[in-house]
Amino acid sequence: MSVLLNVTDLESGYGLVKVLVGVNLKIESGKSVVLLGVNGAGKTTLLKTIVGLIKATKGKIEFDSDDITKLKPNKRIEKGISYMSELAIFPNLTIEENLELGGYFKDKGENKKRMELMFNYFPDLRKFKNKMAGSLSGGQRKMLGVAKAFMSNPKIVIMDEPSSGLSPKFVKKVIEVVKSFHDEYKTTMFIAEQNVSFLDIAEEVYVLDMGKITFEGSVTDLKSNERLREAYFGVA
Amino acid sequence: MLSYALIGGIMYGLYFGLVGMGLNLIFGVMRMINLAHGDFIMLGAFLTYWLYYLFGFNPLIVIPISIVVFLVFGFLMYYVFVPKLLHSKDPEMLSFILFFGVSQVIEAIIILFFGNNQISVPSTIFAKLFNVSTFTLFGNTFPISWLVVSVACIVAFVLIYVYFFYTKLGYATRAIMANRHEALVSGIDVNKVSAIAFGVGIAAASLAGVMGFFMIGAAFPSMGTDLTTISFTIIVLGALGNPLGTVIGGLIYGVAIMLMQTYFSSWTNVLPYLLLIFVILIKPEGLLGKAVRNV
Amino acid sequence: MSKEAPKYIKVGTLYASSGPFAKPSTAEFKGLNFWVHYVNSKGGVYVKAFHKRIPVKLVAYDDQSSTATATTLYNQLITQDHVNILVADFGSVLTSVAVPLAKVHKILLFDVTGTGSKFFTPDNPYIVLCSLPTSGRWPYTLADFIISEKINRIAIVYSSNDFDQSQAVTLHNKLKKAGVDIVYYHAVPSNTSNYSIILHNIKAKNPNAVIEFGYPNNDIAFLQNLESSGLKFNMVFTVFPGQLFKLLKANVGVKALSYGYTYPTPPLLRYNKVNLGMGIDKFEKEFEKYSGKTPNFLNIAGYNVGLIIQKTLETSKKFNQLAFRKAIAGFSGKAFTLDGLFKVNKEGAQIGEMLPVAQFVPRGQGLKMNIVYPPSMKTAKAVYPAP
Amino acid sequence: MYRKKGIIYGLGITLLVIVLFIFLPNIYNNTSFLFNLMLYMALAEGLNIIYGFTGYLPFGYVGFFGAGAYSAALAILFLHFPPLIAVLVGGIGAFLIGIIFIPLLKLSGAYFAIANLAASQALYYIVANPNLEKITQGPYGISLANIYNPQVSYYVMLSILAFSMVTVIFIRFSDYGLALLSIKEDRVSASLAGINVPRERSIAWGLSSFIAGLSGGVYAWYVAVFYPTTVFSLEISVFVIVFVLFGGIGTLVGPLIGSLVLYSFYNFIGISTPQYFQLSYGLLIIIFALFIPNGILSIFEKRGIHVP
Amino acid sequence: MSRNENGAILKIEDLIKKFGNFRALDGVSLEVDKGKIIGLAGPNGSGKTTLINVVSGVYKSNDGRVIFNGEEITNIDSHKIVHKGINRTFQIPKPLLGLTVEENIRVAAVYGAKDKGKIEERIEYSLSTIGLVDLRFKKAESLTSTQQKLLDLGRALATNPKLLLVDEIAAGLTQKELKMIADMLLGLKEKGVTLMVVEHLMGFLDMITDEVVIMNAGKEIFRGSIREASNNEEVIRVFLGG
Ligand SMILES: Nc1ncnc2c1ncn2[C@@H]1O[C@H](COP(=O)(O)OP(=O)(O)OP(=O)(O)O)[C@@H](O)[C@H]1O
Ligand SMILES: Nc1ncnc2c1ncn2[C@@H]1O[C@H](COP(=O)(O)OP(=O)(O)OP(=O)(O)O)[C@@H](O)[C@H]1O
Ligand SMILES: [Mg+2]
Ligand SMILES: [Mg+2]
Repeated sequence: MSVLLNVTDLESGYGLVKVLVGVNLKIESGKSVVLLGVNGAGKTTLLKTIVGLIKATKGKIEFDSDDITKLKPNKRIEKGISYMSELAIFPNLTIEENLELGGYFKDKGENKKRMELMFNYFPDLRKFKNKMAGSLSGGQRKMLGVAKAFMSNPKIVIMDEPSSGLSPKFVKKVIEVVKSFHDEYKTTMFIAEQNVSFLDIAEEVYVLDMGKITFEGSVTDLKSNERLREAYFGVA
Repeated sequence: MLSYALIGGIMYGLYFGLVGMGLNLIFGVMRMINLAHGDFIMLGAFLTYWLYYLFGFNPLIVIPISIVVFLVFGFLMYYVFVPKLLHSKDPEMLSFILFFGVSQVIEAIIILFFGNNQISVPSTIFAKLFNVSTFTLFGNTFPISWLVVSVACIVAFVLIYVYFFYTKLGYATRAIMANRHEALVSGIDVNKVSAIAFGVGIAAASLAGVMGFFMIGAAFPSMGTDLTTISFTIIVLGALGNPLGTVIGGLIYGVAIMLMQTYFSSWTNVLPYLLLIFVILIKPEGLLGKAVRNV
Repeated sequence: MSKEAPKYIKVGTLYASSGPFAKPSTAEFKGLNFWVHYVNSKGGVYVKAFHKRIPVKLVAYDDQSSTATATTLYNQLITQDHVNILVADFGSVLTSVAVPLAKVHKILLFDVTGTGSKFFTPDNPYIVLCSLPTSGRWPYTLADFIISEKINRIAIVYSSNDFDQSQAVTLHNKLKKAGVDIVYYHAVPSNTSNYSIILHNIKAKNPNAVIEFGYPNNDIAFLQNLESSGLKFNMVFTVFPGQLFKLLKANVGVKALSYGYTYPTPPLLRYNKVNLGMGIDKFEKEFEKYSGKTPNFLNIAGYNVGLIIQKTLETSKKFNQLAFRKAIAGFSGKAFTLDGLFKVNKEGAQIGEMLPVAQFVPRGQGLKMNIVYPPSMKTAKAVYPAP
Repeated sequence: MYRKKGIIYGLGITLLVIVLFIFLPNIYNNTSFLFNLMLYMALAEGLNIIYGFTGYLPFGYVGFFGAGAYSAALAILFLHFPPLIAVLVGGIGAFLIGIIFIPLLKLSGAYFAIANLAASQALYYIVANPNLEKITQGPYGISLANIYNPQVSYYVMLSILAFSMVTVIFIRFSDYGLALLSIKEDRVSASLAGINVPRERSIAWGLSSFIAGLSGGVYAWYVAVFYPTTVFSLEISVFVIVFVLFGGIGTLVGPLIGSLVLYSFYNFIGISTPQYFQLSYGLLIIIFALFIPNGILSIFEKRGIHVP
Repeated sequence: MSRNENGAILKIEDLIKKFGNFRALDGVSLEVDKGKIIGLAGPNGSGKTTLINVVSGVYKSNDGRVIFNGEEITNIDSHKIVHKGINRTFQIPKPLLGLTVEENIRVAAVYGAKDKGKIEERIEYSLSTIGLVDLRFKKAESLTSTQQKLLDLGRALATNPKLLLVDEIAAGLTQKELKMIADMLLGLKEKGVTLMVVEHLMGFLDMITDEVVIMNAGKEIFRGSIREASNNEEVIRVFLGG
């Protein structure tokens, strides 16, 4: 299988503060990958650097065999990346408009179909579709963010904690969405997430610690590492 | 007298909607306070004046010229100033001083090159063109130039409306207004789209300058400050960041001014401001504004 | 005062390159400059106190029409530059801040066109108004004209500033006293630029004459709006066509000025029999040579103040400020310049000049100005009502 | 400890400023310039209180200045108050106007700035209305020529400047200042930290308007002749805001430096090359906004030098 | 299980909060017992955060009453509610971004507590409780969202609350971190603070309490033990999912 996203020796941070200190990862096309890491490990920073919201100070990011390290964010998105940030909404636009923007590159008809699909997963969004996204509850915003991320037809979907703040029922829904896109469109998934349920769909796991990848392997491998098992699965 | 003030006020108000339009677009999209807004109106007026005296161009011909010139100018100006500003801690406030500087420079250059003179084009220019000097509406007679200006304003509003709500570009523009960062990662070329919006804002201001002679009289290099102040009033009356609101704000302003001139002429100036304070205290987000939750 | 003659006579003044007063202020300044240029080309001005000619040096700053800036700059002229002669900037507003300063620093203020009546008080010898009468006196002849023509139903609209208000008040009182009906009497803000509604409201009162007192900007807007509104009145009077004829003509056109009335001032009024400085014909020639432009009234006002300064220095026995004031009192009522008779009262206010009433009538492609009042100066009968 | 040091430095700087302005007239006797410099410094500190610490940008700050000038002038003209008391009346007048404007504090960001601008314009047009000639003299201006006293009013201005500086020192190095900064950051979180947001910000607002009013009062006395346009000129607001931002907001020294540099520049360039002044002033401001966006003091901060 | 052994510290009666025509709280009634931790859960958009907003005075309710320690506090201003002894954290953290961690806490310690003594002590206590001692001189804007949530908690603690409303503080944490937070909340309970904890992770709630309230559409639909909840049909349908 071909490598879709290839990050080598990546360094970045905020001003003088270095957060990532040499991150390496290779994500193969069509895989579902989950990124683990304690709070403050640099997960958000890594994702932001990949989409270009933070400039890499060193290293290289290749996507679909192109070097995208120096590209502007919108150019990277155009190449087929869909990114869901932690607070991924346009507060002053309605939910419908938010979703339409998720499919910014697509034609209108396709947009409508996708939107319908998402409304079926998350009925609340249909109910409030003319409401300003800024008035939604925390969890509803997450639903909107997830739905938006799947509005276009990207090669890879990158999500920052899609399930945090969602009620268990909707965590399941999100997993369903991810699965169905993964199965149907072979969309590659790269998800920073702590919720154990996501590990069920993870074909590969990375653990980020202190700005470095400290573990790389399957869920089974992860479980066999005692320290990591305790940290991410709990003692029970 | 009442009907004259009302109808006249609506026409006057349409014009002031145009006066405020560009400022609001730029504020809405970039969160920048363009203190030089009035100076761009002034530039539009000077361009009209010179094209009229050098080549005898009718203001109607100047309209497309000024739109193109200032669209390009605004577009380039965006790249010089805005990205840098956006990197600062408080872009909104910094824009306030930056554009104060810009306004000083514009005014100074105009004075250096053209002197500090009051200029105007003959108010009868449209009367000559169309061979009628006045027109009558519900029994009230108005100068023909008012009709021309009103029509031009309405056309401008329709175009801006279409651009804003019915084109992909406008769509992207509104997304940037809503959340710049998020727009960036939705694949929108934020800088280009903003630069166009900036250009449109400046062009709208210049258009108000082209039409200015027929509604507010002569133009002069230092006229900008007052116009900027009035524009602020108008856009807040409607709602910051909402171009439709600006039209409403302009209409309220126009009608109010005309009514005051009719019944309490010496208090004319104070009214728009009292109106603004009143509106803003009962509905802080402006007449068309919407509140957004922050907890 | 110092016995030794100074190398230069330092004349200090301000002008406004920007802001609402820029146009008249720079014109006035140009006139003063011309005077300096002219006396210096003759080797300077004769100073009686030192019995010799001394060249004049002009020190001038730009106050940008702001009284706040002007305060600092007048101060600069007095305390830093130690000017010998202090000349005010154009108009009442920019002159006003100089009045207390001049008084405290005991320096005579040559007020050019600051016609506000409040400046002239018995306890202040340090001011003298040179080139215009105080504004309250301006409409004297206008009132007489209206009364003599038996025009009834008058509308007065004025900008709310000292200059226009005092005219409006004078006119109002004089007409009232003579039993003339005033059907409309309103102040509008000085920055009014749209008179359309006001004109319609005036029309609704059906007056026989409309008098508009304003600054140049007001007059321009008023006349423009009047023309494009299609309204007609029997008589329309505005202040500035008589002072800034070219500016008004350029902005409102010949048609809008036709049959309109105004106060004519030099060069529209032509005084050639003078005993101080040049007559108007000569001045026009010399000024054109100097600046390439034909002079307007404010150029003349600026030149005129130069003449008064010149005469002061020529006749003052001592070189100090109070002596200057005394010298002026000496030639007041005797000096006749291209601006008319120079005569000041005890408080320093100008009472010599008088402003007649003139009417523009079309001639060929242009306009001709007729003086229609007072009878002693009359060149033609007023065309009333306007066709 | 850090606070104590700050207060000591701050008071030291205040003393220095006082001594400087007492001696300066001996070397440079255009006191008008010195007076205006002090005036702008005091106004800048006053604006700093409300803008620098609570984040409300009072675009119409000049409204308080004008209100102060008129309150003082009317107290002299009608009540025949001695000038010193009249200056205080100016402060109180502006303070009362500030109280009337308190509801504006419910607004935020640009809305507040513009509403405040509107409020000051409204005030201006009311004062300048010819119908009120009997009270305010309308647009025809005020003359206090008979109490004109540029010497004494100079020192009164100096004491107002000192007062404004001490106020800022107190705010900057106290818990109250921290509370104001919290309000600036987030009103909801501030109130959940137990801060009575409406009260604390109103106090700052009141102080800020009081200082502008005092300055307006003493200005009226100092110039003796002024017009509504003089004391309500928007240019004053814009200047003060630019000065404060140029120096660095939320500090004691920033507004002083901003006023000193830009106002001097304004004057001297303005005097020597008026035709290019506006151009160079504008360019300077643009360059500064682009390259030193956080104010002059930020250059020191970056090098780790903390300026009070 | 007896509910009222210490009496209720907070009583909410028929509370209604409307946004336009939409009722985010639709007559919810609820009691919180003194000295306990109560879990509050429910589907997204069921009104949990809104409830906290109304109780803490950030929103004004349209109808109903809030009673704290026997005293009605409905719709009084936030800062007064804080002084009475209620505080909260935010689901979307709201630290004072431009201030340092310590300043964030200091301002709450100075202004938030009735008792003006021992300010420094309270600051240290809060800092160490939330575990941000090392970051005390960092600006709040440079913290991760999780750290910012903890800082919100720290500010709340500095005001000496008797009742603490915690809104989804555990979202996005690893299992190990969850355990730490749970211990911290239990520690607060030991110190006598009553807590209402909004959380979606039943496993987390299980660590700190055995009683939960489940809301749906602005109303309480269930109150009882976590085990009962996970067997309740309606709870499964609207909240846990099949
Ligand atoms: N804007 C910022 N300025 C300075 N430092 C920052 C900024 N944002 C984050 N950091 C620091 O970078 C580090 C990594 O942050 P990041 O948000 O990437 O962590 P994370 O793994 O996503 O954590 P979480 O699970 O809490 O979301 C943290 O130590 C944080 O303090
Ligand atoms: N300011 C507001 N304007 C309009 N609607 C609002 C506002 N605040 C909340 N709502 C609506 O009220 C409902 C309840 O919101 P709330 O935030 O209380 O939910 P929640 O139970 O906390 O959900 P979550 O678990 O997702 O955080 C939602 O439908 C939300 O859209
Ligand atoms: Mg993160
Ligand atoms: Mg919530």
